[in-house]
Amino acid sequence: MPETRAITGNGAIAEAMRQIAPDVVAAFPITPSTQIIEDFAGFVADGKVDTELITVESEHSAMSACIGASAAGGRVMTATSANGLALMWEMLYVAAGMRQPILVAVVNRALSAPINIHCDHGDSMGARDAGWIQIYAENNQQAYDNMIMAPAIAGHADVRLPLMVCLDGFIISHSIETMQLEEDRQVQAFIGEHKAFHSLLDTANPSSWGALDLHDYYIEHKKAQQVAMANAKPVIEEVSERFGKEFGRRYELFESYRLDDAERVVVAINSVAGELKEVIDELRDEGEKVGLLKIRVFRPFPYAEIAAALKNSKIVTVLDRSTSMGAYGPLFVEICSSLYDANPRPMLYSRTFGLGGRELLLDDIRDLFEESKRYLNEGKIEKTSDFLNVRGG
Amino acid sequence: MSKYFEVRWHGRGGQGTVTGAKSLAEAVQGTGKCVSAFPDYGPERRGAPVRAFDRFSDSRIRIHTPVLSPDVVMIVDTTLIGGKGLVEGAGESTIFVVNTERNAAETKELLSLTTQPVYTVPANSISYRLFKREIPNSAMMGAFARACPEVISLEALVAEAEKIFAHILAADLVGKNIEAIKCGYDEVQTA
Amino acid sequence: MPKLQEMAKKKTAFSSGHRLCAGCPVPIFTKMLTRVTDYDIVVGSATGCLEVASSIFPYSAWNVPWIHTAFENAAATMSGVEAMARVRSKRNGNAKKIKCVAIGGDGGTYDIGIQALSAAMERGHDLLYICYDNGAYMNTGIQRSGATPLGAATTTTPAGQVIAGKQQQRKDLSKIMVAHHIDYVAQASIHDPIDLSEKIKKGIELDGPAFLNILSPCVPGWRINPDMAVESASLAVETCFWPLYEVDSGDYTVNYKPGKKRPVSDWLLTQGRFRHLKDPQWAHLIDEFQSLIDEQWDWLVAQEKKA
Amino acid sequence: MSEKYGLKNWQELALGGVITDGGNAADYETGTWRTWRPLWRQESCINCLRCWVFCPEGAFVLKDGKTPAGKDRKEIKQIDYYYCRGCGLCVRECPVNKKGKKKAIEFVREET
Repeated sequence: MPETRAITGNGAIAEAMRQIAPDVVAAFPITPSTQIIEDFAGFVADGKVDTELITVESEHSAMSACIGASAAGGRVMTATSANGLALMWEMLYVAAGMRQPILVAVVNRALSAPINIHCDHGDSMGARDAGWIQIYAENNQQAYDNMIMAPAIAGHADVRLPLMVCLDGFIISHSIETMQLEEDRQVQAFIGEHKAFHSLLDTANPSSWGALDLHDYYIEHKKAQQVAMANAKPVIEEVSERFGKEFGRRYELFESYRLDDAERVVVAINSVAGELKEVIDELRDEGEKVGLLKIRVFRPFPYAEIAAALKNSKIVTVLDRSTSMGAYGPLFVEICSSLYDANPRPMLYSRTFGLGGRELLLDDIRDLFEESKRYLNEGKIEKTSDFLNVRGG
Repeated sequence: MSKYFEVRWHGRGGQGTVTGAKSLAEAVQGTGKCVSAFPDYGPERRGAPVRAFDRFSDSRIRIHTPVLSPDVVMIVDTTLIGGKGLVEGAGESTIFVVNTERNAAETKELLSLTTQPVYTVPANSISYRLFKREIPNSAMMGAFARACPEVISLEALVAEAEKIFAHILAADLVGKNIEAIKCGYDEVQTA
Repeated sequence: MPKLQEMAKKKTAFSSGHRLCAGCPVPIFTKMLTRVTDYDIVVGSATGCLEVASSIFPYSAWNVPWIHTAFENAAATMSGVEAMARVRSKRNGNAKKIKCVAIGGDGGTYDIGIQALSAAMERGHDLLYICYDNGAYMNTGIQRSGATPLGAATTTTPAGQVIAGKQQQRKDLSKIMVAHHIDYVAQASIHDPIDLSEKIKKGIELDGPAFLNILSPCVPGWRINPDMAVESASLAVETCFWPLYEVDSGDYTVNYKPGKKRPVSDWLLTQGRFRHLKDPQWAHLIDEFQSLIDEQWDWLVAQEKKA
Repeated sequence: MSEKYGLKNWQELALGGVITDGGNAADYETGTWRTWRPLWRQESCINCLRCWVFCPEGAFVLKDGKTPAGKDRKEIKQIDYYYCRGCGLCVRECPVNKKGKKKAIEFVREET
């Protein structure tokens, strides 16, 4: 029987890992993702899951061991945050280039310096070009659901790419929320068998992994990777649909919340969507045509689908929870790209919020919608890009 | 207050305040409500003031922001009184549940409260009696049930707590914690 | 015991057609990997000469399953492979046991890879780590490493007017590995194929972590002729710069003791990288080098006596 | 371009840059690097296999043979010049050569 439980986001991810029952997990603790591996180590110690847990000495080695185990034919997972993900950086590209469907729970946290343990998306956004599928979650339920869908997406024959399930540090990872945990048997049936290819343990057919690839082949391998990423889009839709049929919770590449007739739209990622929905409902009650487009899949980025979803919008506010120094926020850049060909093209501007865990309260969100109303009425955007809730303006 | 019933806990690192908020949420969850619970995380360690929050609702809880206008304030350590933020955002009918040996009227005065109902419970002495040490959580939960029966009844709290504690505690401690909940409930004074 | 005749009957792990430098002695040991044992093996390489030259896409010289992921992590990558091999054994008791071998140069082992190596050994993976020590980052064009000997000229420690090559003595990685209390640590040299093959066999076949440090002269890096690698390695052993020894469950055995220890200058001055030491102003460096070797050799022999 | 060099299109490559036929470097000719050529003399060879074990190219080809006492053994058959890079290690390390009277492996300049 599915079980309704109040459980932390990290706890939910650990439960998903137990149900997926990977062959190998290699991990190193880092706040706020640590509890995932602690809980999972408990499952291993209690014999609830038959996984080889490698407690490595760094995240670089965690990802390296994951790649080794995956190339040896295993289903492989890990979890990390912020500086840990940064230490994996080199190996993220290797995992993707080697087409290993490794699964990572990224509990989003700000990167140093100054050091900070709280949520922003600087870690996973920095890894957006590493060749990993990135799926984001608004709450504990979505983080769990995304993780359950992850093996089927990453391991799909047309895809074969590593995948990050991203959830907000502390806000989601450490909050207990009411959610539904599905039955082990049903989850395992949904996930299906892991299919390895050219396993290193197939000593009768020796394969060589990680060869030196020069100008005569490198770009062909990169093209194949880009095509696999494009293939991931319909596969994510297909797996999400199957998930909806199986478990009753439906997901798309992004969530459209009261968007159809919305004139003023906010585009955002992860937990802040909850607060946005709350305020949007209030404003709708007051007759305001406001809506939300919440990104779920950031890589591959659904450009055309987003353009279609925003076709009736008049002004779009993009909320980035990370910043690209010397450039616009990563989400804003993608939304601009999506809307370049739109006719008419909505007014567009960018707001960066929440770096290092700075709160964005419901009143702040009301102010945000006030601002977009003013811009729309005046037909002019005052500041294309700005930080929210920062002292000194 | 809107559709969310919100609780704010004030305690010190090491007193089990965060666990108290989480256990209460789990118990309320067991009655069929949607819940969320989360602490205010910082680098603080044992002894530093900490806050934790609960939200209860009949429908899905979407927001993650800290509780600014609490329906209930749980004060686990009275040495925090006079410090920052204990009465912040409290409305006229915000309930205060305080772990103290003082009587309720005195406590109300200490907190400079007027209209707000105050429930006191000697959770530390209950804890000493039962555990020979200071773990006031369970008694505080009992006091919560006394103060807010519309959120959770004593019977429901006891039934849910038994299940929750069975996962994390040895059998004898489960019994003692249930006893602590009941004592907390029984020994409440009001003003 | 793997004599040459017995090894000759078995297939090699490492094919011809690789693109290592002419005269590079590294294949002496890579060709042996499957000739010394009946186990199936999987090999992982750190980035380096061997990795690059053995796997230029679409060609691979590896007749056994092989993986390279990066420079600093051969031990970590193979930890994952080894864990997966254990999963396979757990699921299928009849599956043929697979042994794991990681290989790195001194750059990937002494320096950038030491963290991953140390941790993999501490975790106790069933893994033989082989370092082929040629005393510098040869793959990128001869930059100094933690294994570069005192006084050696490299492109980052050139022999100049006022500084004569590397100013520090090399670190003793084998000793560091002994401190991990693993079952087997050994030093071997490419010039002694019998001793070398026995050590590879032991390292592969024991159940648990093992470390083998192989002296492997580099033709361009040592500035020697392409036919000199074996002779140069032999001189390193005769001068006791590179003692052949093994530490088996903590017990030291010195596998070769030269009848008469030759002066280190016999080895140094046959290599272009030490040519500047012939200048009388640097004579004291040779003396310093000699006393370091004497001290370390005496220490080693004393360890054996203790056992 | 692909036709000219016989290179494969991206669709034809194995996933992740894996080389599925390990050991295929044996197709690659390194003999073109050679400027000096070792010449193996069967009549002087004592079949110690030192050239075989040291040869970095694996260029010494073996065959089945017998010892003078009639025991099975592996013997040198020939040098495979498809691979031999002419480093001269075999020439220098040959124990027959080291004795100096006659040579089991001679070293000669490649003709231009």
